[in-house]
Amino acid sequence: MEVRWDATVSDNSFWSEQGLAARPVLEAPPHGTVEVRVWPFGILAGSGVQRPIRLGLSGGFTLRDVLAELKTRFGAGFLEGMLDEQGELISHCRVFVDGRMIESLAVPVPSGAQADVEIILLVATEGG
Amino acid sequence: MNTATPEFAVAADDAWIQSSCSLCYGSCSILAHRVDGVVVKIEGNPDSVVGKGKLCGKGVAGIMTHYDPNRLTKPLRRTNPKKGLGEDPGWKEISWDEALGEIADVLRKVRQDDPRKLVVQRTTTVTAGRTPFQTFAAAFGTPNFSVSGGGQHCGNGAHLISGIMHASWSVVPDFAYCNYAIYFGASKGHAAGHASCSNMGLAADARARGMKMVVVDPMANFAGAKATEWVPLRVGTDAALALSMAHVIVNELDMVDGPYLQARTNCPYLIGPDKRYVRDPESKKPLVWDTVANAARPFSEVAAADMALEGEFFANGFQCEPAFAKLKAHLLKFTPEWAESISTVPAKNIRRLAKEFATEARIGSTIMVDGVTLPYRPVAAVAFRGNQGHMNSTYNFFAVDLLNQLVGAADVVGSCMGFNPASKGFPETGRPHYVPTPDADGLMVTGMWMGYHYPYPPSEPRLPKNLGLQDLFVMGMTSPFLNSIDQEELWQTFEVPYRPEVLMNFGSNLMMAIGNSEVVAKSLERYKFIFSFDLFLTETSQFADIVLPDASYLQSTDSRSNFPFIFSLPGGMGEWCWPIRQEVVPLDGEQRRFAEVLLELADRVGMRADLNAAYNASMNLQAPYRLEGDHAYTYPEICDLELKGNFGPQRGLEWFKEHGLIKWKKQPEEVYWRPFVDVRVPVYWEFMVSMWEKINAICEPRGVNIPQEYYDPLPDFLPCRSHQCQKPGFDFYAFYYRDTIHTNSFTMENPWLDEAAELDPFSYYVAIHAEVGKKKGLRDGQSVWVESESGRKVKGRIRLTQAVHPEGLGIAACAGHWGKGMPVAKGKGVFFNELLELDFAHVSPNNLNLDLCVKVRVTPVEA
Amino acid sequence: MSDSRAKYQQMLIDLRSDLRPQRDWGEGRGVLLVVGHFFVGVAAGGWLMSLIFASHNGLLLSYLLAALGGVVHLGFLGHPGRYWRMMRRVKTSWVSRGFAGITLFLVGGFLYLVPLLAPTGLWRIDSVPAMLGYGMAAVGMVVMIGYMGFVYTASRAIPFWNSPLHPALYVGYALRGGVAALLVTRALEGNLDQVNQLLALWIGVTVAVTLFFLLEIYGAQTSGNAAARRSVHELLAGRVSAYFYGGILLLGIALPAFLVWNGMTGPLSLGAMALLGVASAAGDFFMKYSTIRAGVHLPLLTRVGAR
Amino acid sequence: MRYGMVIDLKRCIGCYGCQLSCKAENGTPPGVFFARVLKQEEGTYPTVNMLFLPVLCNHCEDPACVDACPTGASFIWEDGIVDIDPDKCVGCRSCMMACPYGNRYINDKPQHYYAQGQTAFERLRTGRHQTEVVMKCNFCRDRVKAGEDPACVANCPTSARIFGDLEDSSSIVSRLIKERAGFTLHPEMATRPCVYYLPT
Repeated sequence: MEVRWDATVSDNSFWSEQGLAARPVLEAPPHGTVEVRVWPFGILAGSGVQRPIRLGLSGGFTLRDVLAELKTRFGAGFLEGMLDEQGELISHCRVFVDGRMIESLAVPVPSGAQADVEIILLVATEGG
Repeated sequence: MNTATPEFAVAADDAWIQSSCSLCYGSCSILAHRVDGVVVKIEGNPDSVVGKGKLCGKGVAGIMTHYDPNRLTKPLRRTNPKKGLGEDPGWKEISWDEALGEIADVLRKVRQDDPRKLVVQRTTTVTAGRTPFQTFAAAFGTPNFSVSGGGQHCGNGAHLISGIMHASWSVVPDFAYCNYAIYFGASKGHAAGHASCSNMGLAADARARGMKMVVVDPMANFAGAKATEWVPLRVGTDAALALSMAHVIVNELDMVDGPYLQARTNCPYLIGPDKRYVRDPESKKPLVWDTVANAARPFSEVAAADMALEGEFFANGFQCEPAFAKLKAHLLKFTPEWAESISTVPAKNIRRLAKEFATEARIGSTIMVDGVTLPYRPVAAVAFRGNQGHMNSTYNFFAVDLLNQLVGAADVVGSCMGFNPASKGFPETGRPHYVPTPDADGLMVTGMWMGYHYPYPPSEPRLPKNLGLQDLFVMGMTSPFLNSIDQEELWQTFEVPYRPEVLMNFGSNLMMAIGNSEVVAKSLERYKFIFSFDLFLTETSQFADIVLPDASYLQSTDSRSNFPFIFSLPGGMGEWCWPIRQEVVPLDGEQRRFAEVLLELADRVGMRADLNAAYNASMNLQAPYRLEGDHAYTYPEICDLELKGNFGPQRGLEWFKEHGLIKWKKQPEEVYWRPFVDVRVPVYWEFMVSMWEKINAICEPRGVNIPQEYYDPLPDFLPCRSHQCQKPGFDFYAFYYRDTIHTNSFTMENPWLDEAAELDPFSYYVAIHAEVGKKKGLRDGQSVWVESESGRKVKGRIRLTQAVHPEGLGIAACAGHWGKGMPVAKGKGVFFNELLELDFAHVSPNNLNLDLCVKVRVTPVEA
Repeated sequence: MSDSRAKYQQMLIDLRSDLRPQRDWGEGRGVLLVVGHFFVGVAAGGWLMSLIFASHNGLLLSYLLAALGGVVHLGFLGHPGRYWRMMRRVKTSWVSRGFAGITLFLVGGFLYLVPLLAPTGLWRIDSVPAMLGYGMAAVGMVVMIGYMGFVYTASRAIPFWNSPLHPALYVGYALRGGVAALLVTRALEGNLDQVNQLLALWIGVTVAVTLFFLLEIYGAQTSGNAAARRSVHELLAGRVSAYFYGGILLLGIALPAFLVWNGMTGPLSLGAMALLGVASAAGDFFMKYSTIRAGVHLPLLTRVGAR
Repeated sequence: MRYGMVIDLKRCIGCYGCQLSCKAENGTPPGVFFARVLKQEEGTYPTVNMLFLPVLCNHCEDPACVDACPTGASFIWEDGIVDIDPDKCVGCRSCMMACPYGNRYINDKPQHYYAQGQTAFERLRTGRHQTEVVMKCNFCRDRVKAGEDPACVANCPTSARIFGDLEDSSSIVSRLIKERAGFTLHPEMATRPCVYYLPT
């Protein structure tokens, strides 16, 4: 087989640059206890929980830890619809940490005395 | 511009306003000329990329829709509690306060009880309705969101597979460079649809340049009329033809783009006897055969050129073959002779078309565009609604795209391409930024999508919680089960724990949009409460409890009249463009804008904080332009934030109202992103194997048979139910096609468009082949009954023509209104959907697409 | 409303058809144009016959018919108040010429008739005004006899009318109408003078007219023009065939021919003579009416299709 | 100066954009079309062509309509545009019988599209047309005078219509007619149309 595809095209690293404002870099994990306020919206708010849910988490934790804490408090059913079989965020579950949209559970929750985590499930399907 | 009209010279108010059309979802950019408060002309906005200053007949005729005296001006409440076909609702005018108060009470109760009992449904015609209604549904907490027609008007197959294979909502030839296009049941560039006006211009330029166009279609109207070669075929057999062409290309001509298949598809992935990837035990990555190391290694560790495409290997304890070898063997059965017997296309033509396509692909060639050297494959096989509106929805579309994949004609110069699947965003802000990315298996995940679940990877089939069962049948997008005759049976079978109670309808005329009216009516009667935002009283709003008078597009403002950018921005080089919609004239009577009504409803229901959060998510609003807490933003304020967030603080709604749109240059790396982004597309749909197992594991114990052949990783030809009809006398395959002059059932009320359709030889007629018709003793213009096997029938007038397959019977558009609320539309054309059964047996068990072809017989109407 | 709705629907159907019938002349108010043409034709022919057969009453009747024809013509116009503009294009327009002819005839006829019928009046029959009037009326009469056929022949949109026989046919019909007018006049006068000459003239003119008509139909049918053939079809078996068979053949030829045969072979009653004239004239009306209504527009697509 | 139009049948897709944009520009009443689109199939199955033929007033050099008009209401401007002065038209319709292209219409009484009466648009745009007179396309002469293309040309999504000066041999219209063998409808009528078609 001839070697190509596409060797004739030089990858000019056009897509490897970070998007400008689109990819905010979150700061390094903090020390000490952070009060995490979780705001479930939409169908997640219907689970009978009081908004916001206040969690105390300490030292360099990620969003995954926040969700684990929620699971402990409210049971696995609470996370239903948020995570896929591999335990990752499904694409129509949107999570904002301090107003920034998060794409992976592995991101650290930023430092400060307080962090706001907003979660909403969007409608999955759409034709048209 | 009609500025020159002398009588306007003295007008006190004389303004040209930049906005967006809404006569179809193409949402082309317009200039509306307002003189003394009256809209006197609508023209295309030459400054915009969307439509490029041109409009189709529908767009220029929008004035008449706006000024239709049959439009609603006051909220109405029904006084007759009985709902049904032919029941007069006994409308009574009520105040907005009363209407919204009652609706909010209902919504509050149902939200407390179970928010999923609310079904939100919108028309596809108004693209700007998508975000507000979808966002409202998310905030409310219901997953039951549907577009009108349940996929009937466009297609689950077309969109989902365009997403899986091209990371966009639809595919088009790269008109500027393509030399040879094959259309399968598509009309891109010749009629309505995504980027319709822009595509019309681009396709015409391509024809003028000499692009050869082969149109595979049972009827030669629109695209077929402009074809260099029309290839008529038996309705619903596209896959047979496409697979046979693939067979010729692979097995007879051996003209595939090997390096492309190695580097950009999963063709080299080793497939085991269980039809699945053979994976590396540690990394779980699919293995390929490294021809240099002579060993199986994870795909990510082997140079593409070293990956074997053929041969039998032993890896990880399994006898295995590369996916391409599987495909090659699989294709052997689709000989042109076999395909001729299925599709009626002569075998020698199939061989010729395959050869022309593969030859024109110029495999291995490159071209320079704007200083960047790129792969050049100037052929495209494209499909759309007609192709995949069948039981075999998935494979009909997949098989056509396979042709592109085989010769490497996918998202490179001149090839079949998705609309703008990669955008680096506005240079000053880098927004909106999206690009396809690889998943763990190296396969492509789209960067932007209309629904919030991406087409790939598919979600896990589960015991359904959605009324449409798309969470079980995960290849489905929209679903006919919100209205099917067997919905209750299905919900019981699958233990759906709740039932729909409230329907929020935005402009959709579902009674005509999906299937036969009897069954749809029953599904609507079951709702406890329906409220509907409408321009007119439609056949569907007759089932509503409250009807709300909507504003027209000329009275509305939207920060996104379109969807960025995979929906209606033309593909290919040129410019990115974000146009807005803004009001040209004020509201009449008590009409209100739907987006603002939704905000008030959210306040009345007490879910403003949820709605704000949902808007943040759906519009991707980032600080400092996000909605905070439960603050009661107005809709223009939300629009302002979205625009500032995307285009900088100085470019809010006011800036856009003045400028109408913003645009910037596309770069070759965005348009032809394929060589620069390391993703593969699945030519072998391995995911279907486990998908079937999971779906079957849920269905089989419940007595629901899901044929495994619909879930094979490689495409096949699977016949429609109509192909199995043996009933004597039923010898036509009736099919529906889109008319260039009409959008769904909506534009039928526009008297200018109605007039044009009256002049058209086909719009309001039943097209059948002239000789066949004459043999049956049918005359041109004669009134006939078209009757389905199950006895459903519609009346229409015959048009005898040479331009249709002898077994085909073509009916245009979504016509045949019977309601009084749209008097211009009433009685015009033929109501095709009345022939369609609406049940599980008539949908694809793979993607829930309702089959649109029906075996019918034609009998004269007795005088 | 419903009337204009029906008209609109018909318009759309017509526009959709390859061979679009013309409906502007001959349908609705357009029938006034046919009536006007009919009156003017009979008037011109009647004037000629009356001069030949020296019938004062015939001249008067012809004059009144011409005046009536003129008025009826105006009734057809969308803007009759602008009638005075209609002589502006005599160089090219047959309508203009016809309008000039009628005007000339009406003025001239007036100048000639007044002293003829009222000898005690303002000017005498041998005065200059009367002589001038005689001449003007004669010229007007010639124009009126001749122009109508050319109006149709010049209508290039309607191939059926384009035949060069059309003017000759209209001349023939004017003469036949003139004979008919005189027959009626004589019948009303109770005057049987020269009746056999009149009947012989009727036969001669009728034979000529019928021959022209058959030739025209044959020509249209064999011209290769689809629109012309459709017109023939409309006439013989289509929309206007009832007028063709009932109006032209039965009323205009068979019935008068029977009466003429009776008159030639025996005495002709005054009533029969009047009936002959009226039936013959009515036949002429239906001939005009049906050929006008059988008009079909030249199709636009054939040329492209032939390429 | 002689204005003319070229319609490229290869580009035209029969979308009715010209017909409708003309209606919007000129506010023509129901049943009146200064621009129309005809469709005709040619050939027999399976070698069938569907021809889309947009038609309009041909603005002939030797217009039969002008010759037939008794009042001078139909006339030719110095730029070659054939027009109708509604103040001079008596409504005799002779021009309609003379035009071999069937592109003249009588506006015989006040009309409107909806049963309820005229819309605000129609009051302003349709209402300005005189009734009981013949009307037709005048190449949007007001637009042309202002330096714009006729509405149908400006709007055509496939750029199938090109407007320009036929007397200028270097104009795009002249060049296209020459290079692509432009033809007119019914040349045998010797009207010398200024609307040319380019073959498919």
